[in-house]
Amino acid sequence: MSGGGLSACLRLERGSFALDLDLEVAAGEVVALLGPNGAGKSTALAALAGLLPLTGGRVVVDGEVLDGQVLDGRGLDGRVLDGRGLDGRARDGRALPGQVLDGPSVPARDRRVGTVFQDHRLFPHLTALENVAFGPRSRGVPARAARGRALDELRRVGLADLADRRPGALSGGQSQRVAVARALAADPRLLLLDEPLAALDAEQRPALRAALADVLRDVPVATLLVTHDPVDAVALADRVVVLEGGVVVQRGTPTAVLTDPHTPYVASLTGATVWRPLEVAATEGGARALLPGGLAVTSARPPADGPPRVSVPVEAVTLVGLDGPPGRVGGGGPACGAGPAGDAGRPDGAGRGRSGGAGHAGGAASAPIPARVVGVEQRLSRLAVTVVTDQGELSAVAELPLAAADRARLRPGARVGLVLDPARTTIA
Amino acid sequence: MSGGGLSACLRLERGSFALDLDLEVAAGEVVALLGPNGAGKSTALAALAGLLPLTGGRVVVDGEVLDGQVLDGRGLDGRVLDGRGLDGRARDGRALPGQVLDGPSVPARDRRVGTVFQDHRLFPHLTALENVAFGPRSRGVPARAARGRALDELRRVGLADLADRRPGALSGGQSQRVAVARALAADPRLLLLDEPLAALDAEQRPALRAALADVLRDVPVATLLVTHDPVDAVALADRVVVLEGGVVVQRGTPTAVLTDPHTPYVASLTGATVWRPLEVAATEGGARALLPGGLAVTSARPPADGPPRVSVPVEAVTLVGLDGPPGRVGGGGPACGAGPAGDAGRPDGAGRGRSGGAGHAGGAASAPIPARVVGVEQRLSRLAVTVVTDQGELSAVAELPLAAADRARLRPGARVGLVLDPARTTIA
Amino acid sequence: SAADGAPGAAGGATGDPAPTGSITVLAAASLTGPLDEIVDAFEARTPGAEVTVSYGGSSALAQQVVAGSPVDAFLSASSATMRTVADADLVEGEPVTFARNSLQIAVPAGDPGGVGSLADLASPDVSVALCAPEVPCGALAVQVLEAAGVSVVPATLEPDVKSALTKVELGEVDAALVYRTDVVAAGDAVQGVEIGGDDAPTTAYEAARLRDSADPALADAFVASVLSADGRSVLADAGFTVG
Amino acid sequence: MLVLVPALVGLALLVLPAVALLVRAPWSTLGSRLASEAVLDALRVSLTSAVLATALSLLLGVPLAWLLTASDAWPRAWRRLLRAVVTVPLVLPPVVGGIALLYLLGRTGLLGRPLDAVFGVTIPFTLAAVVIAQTFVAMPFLVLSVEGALRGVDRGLDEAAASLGASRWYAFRRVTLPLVAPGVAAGAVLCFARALGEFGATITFAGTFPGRTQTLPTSVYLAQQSDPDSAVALSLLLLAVGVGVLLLLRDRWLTTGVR
Amino acid sequence: MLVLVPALVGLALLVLPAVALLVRAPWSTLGSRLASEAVLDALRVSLTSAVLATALSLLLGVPLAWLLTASDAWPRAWRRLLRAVVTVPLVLPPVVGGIALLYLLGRTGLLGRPLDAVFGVTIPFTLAAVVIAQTFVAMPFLVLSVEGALRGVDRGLDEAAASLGASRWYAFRRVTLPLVAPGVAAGAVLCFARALGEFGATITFAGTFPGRTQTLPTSVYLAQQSDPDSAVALSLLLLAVGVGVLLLLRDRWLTTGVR
Ligand SMILES: Nc1ncnc2c1ncn2[C@@H]1O[C@H](COP(=O)(O)OP(=O)(O)OP(=O)(O)O)[C@@H](O)[C@H]1O
Ligand SMILES: Nc1ncnc2c1ncn2[C@@H]1O[C@H](COP(=O)(O)OP(=O)(O)OP(=O)(O)O)[C@@H](O)[C@H]1O
Ligand SMILES: [Mg+2]
Ligand SMILES: [Mg+2]
Repeated sequence: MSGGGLSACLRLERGSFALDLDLEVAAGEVVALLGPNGAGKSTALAALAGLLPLTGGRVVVDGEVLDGQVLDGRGLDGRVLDGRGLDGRARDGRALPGQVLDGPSVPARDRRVGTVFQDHRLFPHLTALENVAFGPRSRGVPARAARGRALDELRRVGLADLADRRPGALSGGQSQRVAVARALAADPRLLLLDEPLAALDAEQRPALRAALADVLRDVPVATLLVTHDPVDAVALADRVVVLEGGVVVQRGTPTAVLTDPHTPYVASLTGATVWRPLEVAATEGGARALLPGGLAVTSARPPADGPPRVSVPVEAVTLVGLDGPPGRVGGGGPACGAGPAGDAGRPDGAGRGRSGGAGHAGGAASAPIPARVVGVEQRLSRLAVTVVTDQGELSAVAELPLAAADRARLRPGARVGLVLDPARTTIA
Repeated sequence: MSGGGLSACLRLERGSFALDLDLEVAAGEVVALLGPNGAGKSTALAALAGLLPLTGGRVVVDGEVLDGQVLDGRGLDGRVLDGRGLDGRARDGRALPGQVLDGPSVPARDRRVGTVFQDHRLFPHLTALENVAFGPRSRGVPARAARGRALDELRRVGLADLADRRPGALSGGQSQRVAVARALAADPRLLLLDEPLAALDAEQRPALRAALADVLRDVPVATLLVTHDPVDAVALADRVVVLEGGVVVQRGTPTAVLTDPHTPYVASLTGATVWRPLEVAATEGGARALLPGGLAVTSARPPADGPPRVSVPVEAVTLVGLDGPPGRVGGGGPACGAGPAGDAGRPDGAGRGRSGGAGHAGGAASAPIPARVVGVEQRLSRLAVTVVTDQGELSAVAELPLAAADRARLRPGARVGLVLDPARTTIA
Repeated sequence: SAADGAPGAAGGATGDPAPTGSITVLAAASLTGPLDEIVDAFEARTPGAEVTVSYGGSSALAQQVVAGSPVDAFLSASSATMRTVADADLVEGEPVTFARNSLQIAVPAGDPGGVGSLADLASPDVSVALCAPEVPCGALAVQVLEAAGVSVVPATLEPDVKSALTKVELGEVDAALVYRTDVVAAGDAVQGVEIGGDDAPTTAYEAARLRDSADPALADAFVASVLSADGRSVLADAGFTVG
Repeated sequence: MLVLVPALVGLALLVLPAVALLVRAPWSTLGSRLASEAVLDALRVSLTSAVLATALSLLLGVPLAWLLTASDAWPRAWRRLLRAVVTVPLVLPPVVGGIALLYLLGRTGLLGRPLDAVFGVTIPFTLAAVVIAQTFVAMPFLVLSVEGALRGVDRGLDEAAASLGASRWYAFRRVTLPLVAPGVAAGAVLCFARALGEFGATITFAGTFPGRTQTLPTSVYLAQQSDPDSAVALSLLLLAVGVGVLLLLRDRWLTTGVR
Repeated sequence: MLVLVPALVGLALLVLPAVALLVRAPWSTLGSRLASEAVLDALRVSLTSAVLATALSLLLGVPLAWLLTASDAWPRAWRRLLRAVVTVPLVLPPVVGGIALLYLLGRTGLLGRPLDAVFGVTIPFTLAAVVIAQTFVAMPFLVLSVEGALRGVDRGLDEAAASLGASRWYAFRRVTLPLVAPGVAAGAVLCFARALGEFGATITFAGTFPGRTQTLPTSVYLAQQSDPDSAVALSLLLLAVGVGVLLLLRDRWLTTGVR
């Protein structure tokens, strides 16, 4: 893609770590880069900002090649680039096809790539206004005009009345917004945000997330947001790119990615479960997967696209008692209300090794899979119960309301049956 | 309370801020100190650790007075203290009743109060083992014995195999556990934890929280835990003390505090709503509260103890459409499953100013209260919808599943009706 | 010159940038007292004349002259250092010896070491400071002691005669071999003990006008005034041997 | 509290000699000894030259300190050599430094000869020579102070400035320099103090012309030749000026910069 | 890149005089001039005394630096005075410093008289005097370096150590000191370099007795009187020793401490 926004193929090595990331961010779009520690998120941002050299690939922003190699006027992937800023030989077509040319590596200061650093990095000796005016001043805008522009940006993030404060006198949230205003005042063509909310108190995060969302909504700039927190991705991003070990494992809208996780990492973000099936088969109107330990699960939906997986959102999981008198222990979605939930059709009691199960609205629930509780943690007004199946030692998480659960039954080691809702289980 | 554990009355002033906090923590008990920014949590910890002088009150740990004033062998509150470490005059009874004696102010290093700092403060030039052995060595334990003890503590936090690493080579979670081990190796009589999980990635928190819970469960020491995060309180603490503006606003078990919030701050922790009623009246088998703007709400439960309040957990809130064709928009607990929920009895359509309402399992739901949406934020797989009532401008939060909601109806400014479940609403 | 602009402007109180009538003299530090007197008298006698004296160790001054110090005349405390300058072909004519200095035993007031003669310095109970043999007063001391057949184990060797004298003044040593002039200048804190022997070695103070002098006439006049009877009498009062 | 013993012994070693100087001072005649034209001249030359030397050191030394921090990217041997070389004037006894300066800038010196031949400029024995001698001896203190301060500055702020489009020089001027202001001030004070007390290099390279190159320390030296009491009096004046400046500036520099 | 101009001018000012010294050196006779017993003696005395002075400065100066940082809690005027006083030896010309030391520790000095009377100890003209003179002049460098480093240490680590029951001294020894090791090393190198080049105070307080108190700088001074070429040769030796030590230690100190 050329023209507005970012088009980048980042290839680089850092010791034994290799990054291989293709990214497209349109002007005005916000893309979240999600991934576990060490996935390469900060490395990617540094490469885009011009702080780390590429070993391959390229970075093109608003059609200008900032970094990397270009083949005969085309990207390495063969797409034609807008030639602005390209190496002359490439534009003249004099380079032989297949010849790799060293493209320009524009230094950080000339990239017009704005970065909001995780630790904000406000200049401690300058007021908020002077911080924001720093970018325009750097580019030679006269003092008066720069201050006017800075005030506009501060107004945009709702901090015009703190213009004269030094960073030391700003709260974490305020200084984060000043950092955003400062980046925007430099007229970036690409905005990079490195975990902008990670340094904030849990309590402050929602309000600041909302404020940041308001700002980003109105910014006509391609924005790349690095975050650990799926809530940030959902609230702020149009699309999500999930990076693991330097490579992309999933892309899509935040909701799509979070509701259909492809990897255990993505699943862990919503507390869901992903199992790697040994074998997947389409059945009529559904799918069937064979798991380690001979366990089989079914889905009411046909096999999905993407890597082979059995993904089980929290709402699809119900636990039933195995040890004591038969009876329901608690579980995900259908059981989570206090109203007369549709438990009638649920399987009760034990049953090992069976697959498939009794009828249930929306699909046939599985027979209870024998498992044991290995951990219980409260999540606000709910309990997250981690269990491990007897067969195949697969672990899964069920969630149930604090009040609705028989907590004594949920002590670690308690034996439970795991019931999956095929209507909510995705097999691919 | 005397004997094992902490008994403290902390009175001190810092500029215009005044702290007035009474605390009792039994040996082996974990108490969470919860509160918003600037509530005085860190101030309280510093006072207990001996880093800030009291202006009044006292600190007694395991029966020894570490700080503060004692009257005639009794605490300021008149309770008799175990006399160990008391000023001689007080023990002899020579002091006249009513005479205030300056008690000892034991310096930090002699208090045997262990602190796990938010930023861990591991000694960067020492290995994990040497860090943990530092406390015993400080107290004159021979090198060999100190190292043995340190290894035991590292084993307890599951880090024995990283004993030779420097802090720079530990992850955030690992260094936090080393900090705990280090504090415990100094044989504290009181353990203070200042936001032990705040510095960690959202992703790492659950695992570390669980690990910390395991450790704290086995420690026979009075433990005070400062946190912003209610999840920490629930997972780690036996009791919660909520501090706001230097004074205690609520105490109780984590579940009790979070399910019946007394103040808007506590309510905000679970996304619940607390309104300050103008007037509260008991009705037969329930209660009725008059709110600003003439709004009246009812509860199916009799008025509760504690400060006057109307507390509405998220599960008690349902939203119904007002603008478009009548119909349910979405809402809390009862509607959150996909099963055949008991929605039949729910009021549909608009109705302004009425109080009380149609019948509903477990109590009479209120008639929809006219309101408008002011914010929508996704919380993982759910939506949190903030609305403001037309009458009295009261704000409330409803939660609904991502998939179940008609999101178009929920844009800011959309008009909705707010339905409260009297069975879940507490009036006090 | 350009580099002189700042000090010239700043020094308006003392000097006037009249192109002539102003000379600079480098002089051995041991001449400080009497030479200041001679300069005052010269300036009083010669209206408009302005003499600036820069004092220092002779050898350092010689090096400065060689290195291009803008100087009109040089008064050295030894013929050896004057030789350095003359060898660089910077001296006009032949240097003239205008005074001599001889050594004396300086003892603290009250003479705690009971030093009555040069021979007493050999006593192990008397702590003695000598100049290091590398410097003129040290070299002279070696000659004097050899000539008298006295062997001294000094408590310290000193880099210059003033340091040696300071040690006497402060009572650090019981005696030191220093110049007569230094004993005179030191006043009551120090007593002098004559060495005796008329043929005791002396040092020669030499004066020369420099070739690059900006005002040769005035410089010559100044050198002449040092050599004059009035000049010699001032020097004699300070303890120098003249004639 | 056992630490106090060496600390106080150390303090005593630094302070008591000055106290002894005060005790031995000719207090009764102090006024008349110091109230002479010559003393005022020397004071003026001392202050002027020390201020100029400090200014020159700031002008040259701050960029040099920056070069030293920038040298981190260079080959190791170069880096080490550069650092050692900057410290050379510390090891060289000042008198030798003065001789070296004469060899370099004297009328027959390496640079002095062409300077004299082409421009007719001779540096030795002028106020400029005093300033150069003092700068040579005192600048390393400034460079080392400022280098230390520069190393303490968060590199992240430089990256932030670059990301906003600032050139290295603009970032240095507007971000780094204000942040190291306390370090620069500290270095400047050290440098000034050292320049004020400079003697050996000055007397060798610039001579002792009253009113032009004769500074307080050289006056002390000359007074010692004829009148030791005056030398003590002058030393006290020097001490008073030095301590006064240190007292004055110390507090400023400690409160300069960020908070 | 315009910054490079003053940086390089500054570098030139510090380096070129030494280069001029090298150019003028009597290379053909250098070996014979330096290969004498007397030169070896002076080298030995110089190295011994500079090492001892550095050790003494460490022993006294590190606690003193700690006292200076601890003085933050004191009244402002005291604090300022304490700081200024530590810097006194910087302002005092070394020769005056030497006289002050004589006033204090000489046979008739403030402390010297009772020392002599009671213990029969006289300090001047001994190696001890050389060490004391060098310490007096060089210790402020160490103190100021270490103080700067101490201020950079996270106070939080001290609080952490106290919470673990460590006494102030134990915390200082086991936590603070290792963390400031680079700063201490830097200060020690500066201190050593300054002690090695010390001349004025040494010569005044300790004299120039060959093999006992005659250091390389005094040898240079004396040689200058009689044999300027030898003086240059000796200066080069001094320079080589100084730069050698700087080269050697520099790298160590930069890599000491954490990581
Ligand atoms: N300076 C470096 N030298 C060598 N390897 C490095 C360096 N910095 C990072 N790495 C490696 O690069 C990989 C990616 O690191 P990066 O900081 O980009 O991860 P991240 O996704 O930002 O992680 P986090 O969530 O912890 O910030 C890691 O495996 C790390 O070990
Ligand atoms: N050094 C200080 N001087 C004066 N007032 C202070 C100081 N430190 C804190 N305060 C005040 O004391 C009050 C309590 O601060 P404290 O740090 O204890 O709050 P906290 O509950 O720990 O907040 P946070 O959650 O932000 O850490 C605040 O109102 C603050 O303004
Ligand atoms: Mg990162
Ligand atoms: Mg706090």
